Amino acid sequence: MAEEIIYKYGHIEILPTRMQEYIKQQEMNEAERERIVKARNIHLDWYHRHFAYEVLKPPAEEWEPKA
Amino acid sequence: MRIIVCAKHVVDSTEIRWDDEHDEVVLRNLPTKISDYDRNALEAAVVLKESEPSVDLDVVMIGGEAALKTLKEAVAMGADRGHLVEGGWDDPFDPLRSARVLAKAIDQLEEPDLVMCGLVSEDGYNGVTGAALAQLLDVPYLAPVVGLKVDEGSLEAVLDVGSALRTVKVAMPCVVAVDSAMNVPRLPTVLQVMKVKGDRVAKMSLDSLSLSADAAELAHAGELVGSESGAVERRRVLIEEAPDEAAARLVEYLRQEGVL
Amino acid sequence: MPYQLSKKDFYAEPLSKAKPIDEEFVKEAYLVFACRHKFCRDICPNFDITRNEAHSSYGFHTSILAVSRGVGQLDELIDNFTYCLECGACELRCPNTCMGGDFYRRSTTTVDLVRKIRRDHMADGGEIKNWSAVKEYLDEHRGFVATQGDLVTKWAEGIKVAGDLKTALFVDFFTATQGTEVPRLAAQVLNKLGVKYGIYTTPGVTAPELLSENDDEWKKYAGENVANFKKLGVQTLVVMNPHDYALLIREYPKWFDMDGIETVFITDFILKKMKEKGVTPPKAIEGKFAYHDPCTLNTLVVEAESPRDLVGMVPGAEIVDVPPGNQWRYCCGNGNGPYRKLHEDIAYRIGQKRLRAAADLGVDTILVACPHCKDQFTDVKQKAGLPVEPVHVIELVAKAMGIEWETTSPTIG
Amino acid sequence: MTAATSTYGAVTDEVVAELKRLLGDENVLTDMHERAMRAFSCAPAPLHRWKDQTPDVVVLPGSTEDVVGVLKLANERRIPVTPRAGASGLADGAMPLRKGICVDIKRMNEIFEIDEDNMCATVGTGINMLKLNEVLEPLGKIYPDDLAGYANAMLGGRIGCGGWTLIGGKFGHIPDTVISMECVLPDGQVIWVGGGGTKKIRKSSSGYRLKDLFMQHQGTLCIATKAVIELYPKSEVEFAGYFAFDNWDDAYAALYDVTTRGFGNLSSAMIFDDKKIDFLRRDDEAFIPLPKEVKFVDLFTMYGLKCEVEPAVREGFRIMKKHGGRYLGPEQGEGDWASRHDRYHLSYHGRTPDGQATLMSWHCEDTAAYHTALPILREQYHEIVGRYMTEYPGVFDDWGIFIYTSNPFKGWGDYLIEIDVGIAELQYNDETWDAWIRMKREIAEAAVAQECSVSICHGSCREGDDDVAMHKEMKNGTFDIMKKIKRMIDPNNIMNPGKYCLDEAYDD
Repeated sequence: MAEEIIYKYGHIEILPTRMQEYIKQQEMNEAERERIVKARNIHLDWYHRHFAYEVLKPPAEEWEPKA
Repeated sequence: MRIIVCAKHVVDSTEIRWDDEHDEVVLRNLPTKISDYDRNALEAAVVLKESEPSVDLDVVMIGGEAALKTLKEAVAMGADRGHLVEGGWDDPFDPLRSARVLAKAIDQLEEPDLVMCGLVSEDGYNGVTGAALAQLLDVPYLAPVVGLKVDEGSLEAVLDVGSALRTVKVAMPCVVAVDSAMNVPRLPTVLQVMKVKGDRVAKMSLDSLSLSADAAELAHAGELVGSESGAVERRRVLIEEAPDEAAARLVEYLRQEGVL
Repeated sequence: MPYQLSKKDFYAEPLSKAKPIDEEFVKEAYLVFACRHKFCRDICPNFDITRNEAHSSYGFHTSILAVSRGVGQLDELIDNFTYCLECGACELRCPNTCMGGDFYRRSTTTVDLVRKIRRDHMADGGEIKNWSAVKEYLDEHRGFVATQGDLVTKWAEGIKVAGDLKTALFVDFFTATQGTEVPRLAAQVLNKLGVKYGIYTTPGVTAPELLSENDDEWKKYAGENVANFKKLGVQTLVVMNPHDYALLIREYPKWFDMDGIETVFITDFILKKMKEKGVTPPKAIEGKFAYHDPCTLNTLVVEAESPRDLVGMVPGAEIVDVPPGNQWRYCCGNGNGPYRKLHEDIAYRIGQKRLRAAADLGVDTILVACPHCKDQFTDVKQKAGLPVEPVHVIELVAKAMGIEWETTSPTIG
Repeated sequence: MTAATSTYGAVTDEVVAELKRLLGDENVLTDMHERAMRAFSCAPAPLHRWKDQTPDVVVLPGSTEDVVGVLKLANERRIPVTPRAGASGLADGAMPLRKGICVDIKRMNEIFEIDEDNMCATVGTGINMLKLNEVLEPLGKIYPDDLAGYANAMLGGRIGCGGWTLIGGKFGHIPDTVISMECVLPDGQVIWVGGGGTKKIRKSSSGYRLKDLFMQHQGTLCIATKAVIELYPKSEVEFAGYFAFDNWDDAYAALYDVTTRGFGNLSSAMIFDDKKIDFLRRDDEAFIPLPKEVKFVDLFTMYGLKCEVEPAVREGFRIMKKHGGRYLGPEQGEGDWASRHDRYHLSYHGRTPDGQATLMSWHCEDTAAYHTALPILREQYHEIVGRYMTEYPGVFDDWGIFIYTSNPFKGWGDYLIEIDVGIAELQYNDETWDAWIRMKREIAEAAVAQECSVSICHGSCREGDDDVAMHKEMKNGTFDIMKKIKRMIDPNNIMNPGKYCLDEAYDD
């Protein structure tokens, strides 16, 4: 089951119709979503630094960085 | 030169609290540490060692398993090694008994030129251990020491006798009790303490000192029959005046109370 | 910055020992229980000391779920709900928030939960151990409300306040009476920068403690504030105490329309003005400092940059930084509510651990951005004899701006 | 009457008073919520039977001496004891099946010694790995026990279940990274087991190798109180490469090639199968989008010195591309890999048959399998779970399969294969719980039929698994010896009774 999702303000979200019956969404605005994404990035960066000093980039011939 | 610092393992007195529910002083599970005054002694010894790297510095401590961490902290401050005399009793408040054990422990180690300790202990506050130790070791005793200088087998100590500073010179070996005014002890980092390896701290049993917990010389001087929280009276005085006048009133009041 | 909003309507319905736990709430409790990985546990500064997992977001939610399954009674749990600093680290670290909160539009709200359980318990006739100390504190603030005009401007005596309330300094009673140096110095820094501002004089009882006791009363004060902001034409609200800031950002928008009012934390505001006016503090303060992220800025609103950046403006000053992600694990021990009044002994140990960590960085001064952190650290430092002096970021900046201010920091002083 | 069936001693007021005397009032917890909280560990559990496995009392020992006191008392009174560390294990090790005393060791989290010269540390078993590594960070050292519960699991539990780590291909797993440990036996005897009779020696030829006996026992033999653990230099670089494949055969062949190539830096290699990718597409796209055409994904990770890893990564790319793998880019590698501890625990992942989000708990059935068994087990596991999904719609959900390297220090040979099942745990009743046990048993039996082991990382002491593991997998004498050892060390069957079918040790 690969689900349809919605893109909004640069965020990806579950289709609200999937959260109608058993478990419901709460009121949440754009600022709150920004806070969550920011916290996630802080957290993931932290994890990378935790296990090794540097995350190696793929070999240049294998991957063109997006402009 | 060899220095032995005697450091006491005590509970952190800032964390002792009265448990209203069970009506008791809670001493369990309190963080433990080196008695603050002994940290001054240790600091003074480490400073001597820093100026003269040939100084060999040992720390002796009495206590159970929990004292190991405290002893490691003492070593982390800059001692070469620590010796833990495994006590075998609970009551830490008998200075004569402590002195007898420490004297026996020091006998077992290579003879020191200088034995140092804090002027008093943070928990017992007797101020007796150092003097008793000097007597048992049959060496001179100097206290309260606020300055130290070592010179070719003799020691020059500055003693703070309240209204005056006196400088005294004695031949070593001797025992000095350090006043807290002498220095600000260094704080080893948590990591430095953890990095003190097990082989730098050795355990000594009472048996190995030809002592046992129930030997006559270690008999209880007295028995603890109770403790209660010391009453602290707080007064609230509210001064409601314009700032300038209030400040003057406050100063006057503090003078009256003998605070200023 | 637009306001944050993370509101669950079913929180409004009180829980009571007299009735079964509502199914919505059972699911709410289950959502944290079901993770079972308890990422909320080891990040909790309280758990770090007590090592009792009941005192964690996992513990709070699980105990409620247990009651819903017939194990124990709701009113037996209350003691557990005192072991929360309301720092928000657990709810941010919870995968339900951090990894999927934005996707599902539903996040873990432990701070709200703890406050709700406390007030529902008291509304149900229950008592909370040591709550009298909290009540006394709130009563003191209620008393201030009667005389507030005087108190909330007294700190500014001798300082020229020349502007109108378009830009309003929001100074609460705690800061106005116990953390006076922060608004005093901030106001003088703003004067030096040539920024015009007024002082908002009717903050009401802002203490987050009130949310654990009576949210209607809290809403009354907050509502009055919002009405006043609008009436007085406040456009920019410059907040001195991050406890207020977190409430203004997180709680106010749940109940009131904050459109048209920009809420800015003081460090952010000064930084912005310095940049706008191209001003760099003229006096160098050479030194290395630790910086403590207050939970109210870091975990609760995830704005950790401005105090750091402001320190960065001071020539010579350098932060030996512990990244904000690591600092999710720290609290000064005061917490963002009644914690220190309920658990003085644990608060002390948390503070000791934090200050000790700062000392291990080899600094003599820890910069803070919260008057409550400073208050707590000052106590802890004195009691524990640790060689690290707490200093507010604003004090450092004021000194660098040439404003005379005596500090006990060996480096800054 | 046998020891297994006779009545256990009750936790009376007198017992509680004695525990309080030993540990202090504040470390003996009798409130219902304190006990209820410690009824479960991490796996989907019978919530409808919560009361049946709530311990009678919880103790929080602070030292080896405290544990000795508690175990002596429990042994004397014949009271069941369940050790509890992080309680994030998926095999129910910390579930107190016979109630009694829960020994929660979280206070024993001291770091006693960091010995950089000999690259090891001595720690209390209540320590969490992430916290430990934060302390080690300034030294440039790391303890590489990297499990899904990295942020919350504790060393004692890791020893108890003989844990497995995500990067064990380079660093080894718990039996390799724990050098020695102090254990308290049920009669209060304290022993230290390691290489021979030493604490810091890794490999010795002295005597029986008892370290292995006191590891993976799930709390049925002792409580580990201290351990000496390996320190590694923190890696200069990490690399995680994700490659998309169109079909199983190519993904499987690429896994074989990359794991048998002989890399010294290969920390892990894995396959996400098609059902797993579908599952991840439900919502993990919130931060790691996967193109629609991706069916299977292979991952390899490398840690170590930059001068070693850089050329090795090139070789890894060559192997993956040879089998048709398409590199998914650094965002995928960085985002997914960094969130490896967190991303699977959202119970919103569950879906009802009509696509509604529902609350389901994550459960993994993990098997230790050799390479050639992987395709067979993959098909069988999906078939088993699919059958139960049809029979109990909305209760179970197939969350796909991971395959993972698991041989310590080398990529080949042994693999972990796990099928993850979403379970509507809140809706459990006796019937669905029973269905769940049957499903687990079928999965375990399928594994044993292929000469594989019931578990590689979580443990095989759960209801449903344990009888298959003990009676079928270990039928060639191993379980008989286990029973003899159990009875010898724990004559009163107080240590975590009910686990590993060890009650049978007391059937006279």
